[in-house]
Amino acid sequence: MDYELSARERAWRDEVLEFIAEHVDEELAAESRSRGNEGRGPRAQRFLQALKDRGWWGLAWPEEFGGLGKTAIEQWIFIDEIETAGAPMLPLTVTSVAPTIMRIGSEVQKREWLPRITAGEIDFALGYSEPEAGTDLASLRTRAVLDGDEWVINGQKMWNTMAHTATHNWLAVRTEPEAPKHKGISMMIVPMDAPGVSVQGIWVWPGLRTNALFLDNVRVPRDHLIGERGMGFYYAAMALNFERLSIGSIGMARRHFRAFVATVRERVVDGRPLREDPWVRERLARLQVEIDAARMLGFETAWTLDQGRMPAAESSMAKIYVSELSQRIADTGCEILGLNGQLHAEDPGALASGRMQWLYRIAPMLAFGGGTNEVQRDIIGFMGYGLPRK
Amino acid sequence: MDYELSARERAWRDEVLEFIAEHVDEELAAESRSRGNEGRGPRAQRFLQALKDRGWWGLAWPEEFGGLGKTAIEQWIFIDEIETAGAPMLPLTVTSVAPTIMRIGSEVQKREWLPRITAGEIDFALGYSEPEAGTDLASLRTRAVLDGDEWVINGQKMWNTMAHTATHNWLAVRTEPEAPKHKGISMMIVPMDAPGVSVQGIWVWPGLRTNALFLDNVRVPRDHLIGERGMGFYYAAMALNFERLSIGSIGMARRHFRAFVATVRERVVDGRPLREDPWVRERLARLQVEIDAARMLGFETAWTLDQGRMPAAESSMAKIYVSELSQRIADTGCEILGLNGQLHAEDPGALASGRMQWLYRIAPMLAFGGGTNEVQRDIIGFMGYGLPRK
Amino acid sequence: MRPAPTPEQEELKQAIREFCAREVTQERLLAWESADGDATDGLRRAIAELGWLGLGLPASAGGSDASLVDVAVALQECARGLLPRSLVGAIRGAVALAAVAPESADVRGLAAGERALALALDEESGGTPGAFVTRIETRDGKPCVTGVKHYVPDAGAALHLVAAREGSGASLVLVEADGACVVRDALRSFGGDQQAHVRYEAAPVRARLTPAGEGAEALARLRRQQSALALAEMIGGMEAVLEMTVAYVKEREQFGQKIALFQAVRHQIAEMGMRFTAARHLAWQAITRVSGGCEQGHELASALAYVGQAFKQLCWTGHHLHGGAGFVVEHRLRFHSERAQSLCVRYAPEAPALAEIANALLGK
Amino acid sequence: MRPAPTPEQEELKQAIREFCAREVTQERLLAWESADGDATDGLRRAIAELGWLGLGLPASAGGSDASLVDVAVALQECARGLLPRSLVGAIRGAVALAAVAPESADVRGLAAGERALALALDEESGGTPGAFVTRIETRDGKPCVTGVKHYVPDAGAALHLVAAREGSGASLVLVEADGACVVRDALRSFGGDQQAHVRYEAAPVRARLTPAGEGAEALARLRRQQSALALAEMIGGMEAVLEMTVAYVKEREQFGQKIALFQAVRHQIAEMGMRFTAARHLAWQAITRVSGGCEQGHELASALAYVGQAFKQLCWTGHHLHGGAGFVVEHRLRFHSERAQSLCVRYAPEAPALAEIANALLGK
Repeated sequence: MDYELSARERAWRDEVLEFIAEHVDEELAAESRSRGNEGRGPRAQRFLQALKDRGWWGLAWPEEFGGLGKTAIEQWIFIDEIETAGAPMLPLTVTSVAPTIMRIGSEVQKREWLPRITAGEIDFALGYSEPEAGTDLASLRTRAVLDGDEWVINGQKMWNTMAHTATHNWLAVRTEPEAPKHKGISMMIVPMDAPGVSVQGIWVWPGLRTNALFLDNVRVPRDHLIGERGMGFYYAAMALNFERLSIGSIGMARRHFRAFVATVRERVVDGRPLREDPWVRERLARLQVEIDAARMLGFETAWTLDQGRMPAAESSMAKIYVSELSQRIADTGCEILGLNGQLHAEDPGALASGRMQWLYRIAPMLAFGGGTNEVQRDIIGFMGYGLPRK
Repeated sequence: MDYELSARERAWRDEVLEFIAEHVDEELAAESRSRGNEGRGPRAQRFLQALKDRGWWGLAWPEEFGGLGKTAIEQWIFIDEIETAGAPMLPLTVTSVAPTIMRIGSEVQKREWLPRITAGEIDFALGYSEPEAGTDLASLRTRAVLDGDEWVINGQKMWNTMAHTATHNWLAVRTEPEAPKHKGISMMIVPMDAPGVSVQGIWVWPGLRTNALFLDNVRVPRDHLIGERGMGFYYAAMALNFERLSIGSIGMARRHFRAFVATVRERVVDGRPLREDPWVRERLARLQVEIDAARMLGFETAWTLDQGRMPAAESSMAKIYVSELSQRIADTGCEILGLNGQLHAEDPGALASGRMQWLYRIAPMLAFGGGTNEVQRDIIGFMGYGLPRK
Repeated sequence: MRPAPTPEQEELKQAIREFCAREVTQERLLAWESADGDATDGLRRAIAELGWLGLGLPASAGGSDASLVDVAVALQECARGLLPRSLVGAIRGAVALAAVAPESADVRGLAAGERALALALDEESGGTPGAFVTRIETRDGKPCVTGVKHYVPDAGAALHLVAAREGSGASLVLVEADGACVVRDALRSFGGDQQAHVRYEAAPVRARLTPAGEGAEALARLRRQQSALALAEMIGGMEAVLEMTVAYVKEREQFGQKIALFQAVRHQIAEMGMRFTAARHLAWQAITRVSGGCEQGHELASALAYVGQAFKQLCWTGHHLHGGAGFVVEHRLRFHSERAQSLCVRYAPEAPALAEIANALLGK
Repeated sequence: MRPAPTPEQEELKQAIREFCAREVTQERLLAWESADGDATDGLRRAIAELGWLGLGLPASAGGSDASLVDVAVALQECARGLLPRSLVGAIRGAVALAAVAPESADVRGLAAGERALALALDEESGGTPGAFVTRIETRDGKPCVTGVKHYVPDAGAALHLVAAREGSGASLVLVEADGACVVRDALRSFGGDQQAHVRYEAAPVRARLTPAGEGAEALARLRRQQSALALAEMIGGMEAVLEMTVAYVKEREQFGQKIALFQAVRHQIAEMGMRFTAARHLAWQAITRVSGGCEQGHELASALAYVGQAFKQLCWTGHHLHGGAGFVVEHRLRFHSERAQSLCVRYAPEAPALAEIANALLGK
């Protein structure tokens, strides 16, 4: 039993922290807050470039693809520290799509796409969900039909976040309408400037933009279908697997909580330091315990990965815990702030940069998005404890 | 909108409280604590006799059967006050079986059984559950076969509480093995002294006795089948309906909570009054809020009954709330008592008569017994909000 | 006991329900939100004509002489229908003034919708009168208000009912807020009311509503009434959230079936229903007791502690079950969620409610 | 980081698991419970021979020189297998004495199972040394202990490690508990340990374990070690409860199907698993840090606050899903539930743990 970082892990964490100290400041965080999903600001661009220059773009990539082949624990350390610092995370293009292409793409496809991803020329939006296919991805209806050497795509995607800033879409489409629904899907790369692609902005409650994507007789070359026909459902699952450590990360919630605690330490209400209020003390202590617990579930996911096992139940636990805890943090935070807690996050007078307020709005999405928590609980039962499916 | 008792209701409550003041004392409560399920003690007998003398045995019975025909709100007031006072509740024979016989029995059967119930000669154990048929009552296997003018019963019942003190069993048996399982059950009255009836004690965690009941070629006259053949599942449901106000009553938990609060008020730990501890104050206040909420759900059940509607969802709400709250009360109570809170309820040094400890043990039964809380939540969804069943 | 509206109350509810269904459209909700300042003047005139601004006001002032319970019945329905907060505020303001000073000449103007009144009760401190920064001083022999009131909802109103320190006590006064000596620092509030921090610079007192320095009790009573009304608003919001969520799970399909068929979904609906039912009775018990002046214990505190948390919980579950569909800015659900939080923080914070109950149980 | 037992630890766990499966039968559990006093002497000799009473003791005293982590690994398994509390107490007692006074001549006797040691640390007050009633006085030139220690587990032991007030400080001393000057008032404890209130009437001190009046720090350290061991016991109990509940829902049928097929049941298992997983890591992080003397913050408090509540919650859900089958007195589940509550109240009460964390977050 050992819960201390190994010498190698400690050195890595120190390196990450040093990098953060050098490249992250309050202005970067403020820029992220103000831009939401409206593309990256110059400071975020600079930060990502610095990550790239450092060779950390390929942190999790196998060494044969120029990656660093870091262990899952090391990746977890990286994600945890980057998020806790409030810096932009590596794009999903790099952390989710690229490693999938590395594993499933043909040699030609790998030569075609990976260098351009590495060069930062390509930025994907992820085109999975549809109006009638959310958590139930296998029900998607967007279709691609082969016409000579081209796929002709028709359909609609929902929650296609980043579609308005991306260069390409990583699109799940139905190519085998006769096959069972899990076996009829393929993954396709669609350039956003292809004729017939159109994007319509959708604004959601936390003030973020997402999009509906419309595909009207969009034609892409035959070899834009990545990997094998009909395997798209499993490829999407694989791509999602590469996000497991991020989705269950408590980093963001922990950052906001820390900043909030700092605010509480300083605040005086009615001539009395807020931090002396027993109710406030207990609430914050309780949340700290929960944050500690959530962090352990992220650690469990990483540890399981490093044991060579797929952490299906483990990452579901982390995802559930982090999403539901985020709501409790936000709720408690706003209540502790009193009347200031009902200011809109964007009011300049909102304490703690309005982040408790903002978290109150974003937290529901963490729970229903990325596979609802109901499905995650099913997964824990099935995969973690061998409960029967029928 | 009016939440005050009407003049009639207030007069009734005052009458009940007066009765309680006259007939309930700490010795009666102590007797109940010490006897558990081992039959009624002399004080409990006296109390029930007094209830009977007052004519309150038939509180909820229709007037045509010599009852008082009290409204559901009035019954709720009665139950709430009796339980809060810690007095023995009317036996299920009187509150559940008798009203069922009044509605479903033939004229002969009513003449046969009701006077003996009224006279206190008959005390039923309720024979519903079996080893494989708990919440899923319709799966019961105990069989009765007609042989001439007698039913011959074979099988086994579980959780036949009171079987060792009862005079008769109110037994659900399968009489129509070919019918769909809900339609093949009948209700039968079986004297406990009939040959072939045997009782085996089962002790459960809270120190209470319940029983397994074995029926080995037990013969009862044909007319001991009450009401119609094959309707037993619905009769059992009807009998259960008459218990709704009791099952969802917060009275017992409220009594223990009150006594506990009184203990906390007096207790000094480390030279400091326990009641000054902010953690203790918050916990108790929170429980009080929940008790207030639970009481409202009992009230809702009664109100719905008085509107002439079956309070299926409403009483399920009350049952869930009371059972789960009882656990929180016990848990918090034991923790507030510190090391005294880990004394066994039967240790004479256990504070608050060890009731928090005892409630800790009894509370699980409140949640899984009487139809598990999962089934209750299903009922709320189906009956309360019209959610589809398939 | 009759925990249901009277026929008259039912009629009022129905009228408001129809009004909101007609007037409070999705487009307008978004337009009001993005407007610079309060853009609900048209609706204000309409509800004034319907007499709803005079609800709970004395007949002598053009009101309907209804009880606080009737006002609460109306506000429950207004909240359910997402009537703009500024209009809810106008009803609240009129009731507040009538409660404190029923004979005030200004009550009639409020009932008629000619003017509106803002309740400037809170300070950054949280609201203990003895700690108020805002005070009443005499200038040229006349009382004036000086200081800052915080988070004043509907701060653009022409009249402000201000709670201020005077001597060692507190007073409630009416201030004309049109002049240069009342300066507003606009806030963006989450629940959509038009808040500002308001600085009074020797603003003349238009009318005293309590004897000088003896207003603490009236202020406390006013707060309790306003909290009771907030309970009604919260119940209205919960009702709407529950209804729309039940409807959604019956209609939305995933994995080839209505999601209502999933037991986990069904149980969340059951939980919402259970909390709503308990909340509804706790709220109305408290409202009727506050209205009747016959509080018997901690029923208001109990209701506030329970209902505020329950409302937020219902919104959270509502969002969860709606998924993306309920998360777009146009969806009514998120307006309820905003109000839930906003109402809860202002009127139903848990800590003081629990403290009041603890005092009742254990002594101070 | 390697959050898993070493091969040696795994071997030890396996041995204990097999021992418990063989020796701790349902019949014996009931017999031990109804016995008058401690009836586990046979088992005590058996585990002494296996060397488990010397776990964590110096080799010089016949121990295995293992770390506190190894002891915790063993206790987790003992708790999982419901080894009688008195035997767990014997292991705990030996570890405690060895931690405070590794050179004590009595350590060897404990390792050999010849004698047992009770930890008499608590008073009715809850345990602040400065408030101890029990004190050390000099009689005939020799230090004696006078006063009452409360809720002493395994109070029948021949040796008592007593925390007592001395001057303005506290001391830890060893007292021979065989004589007439040690009087036990037996208690019926919920978790099945053999508790008593123990009155020391000028009981002679057999050995001083800390310098006179300077034992407060050693006492605090001792308490932290004992709490760390309790974490291991709680994890062992949770593991057992989770396992038996998973097995039961896979096997029990209602409504024509395994109840595990009901989503509401499945989700309760998921919740148990999630809490158990978080608890396990929090516990072992705290245990390893306490063992290594390298605590970095509030990790022990965090683990105590989380694990205690989680264990009780698991038991509650376990009972719920077992229904009547797990409610009969013979069922192992209820023994775990009793220990959950008992361990939680003694070692992992929530309030002080949260207070410690609040101090770390917000200052005292």
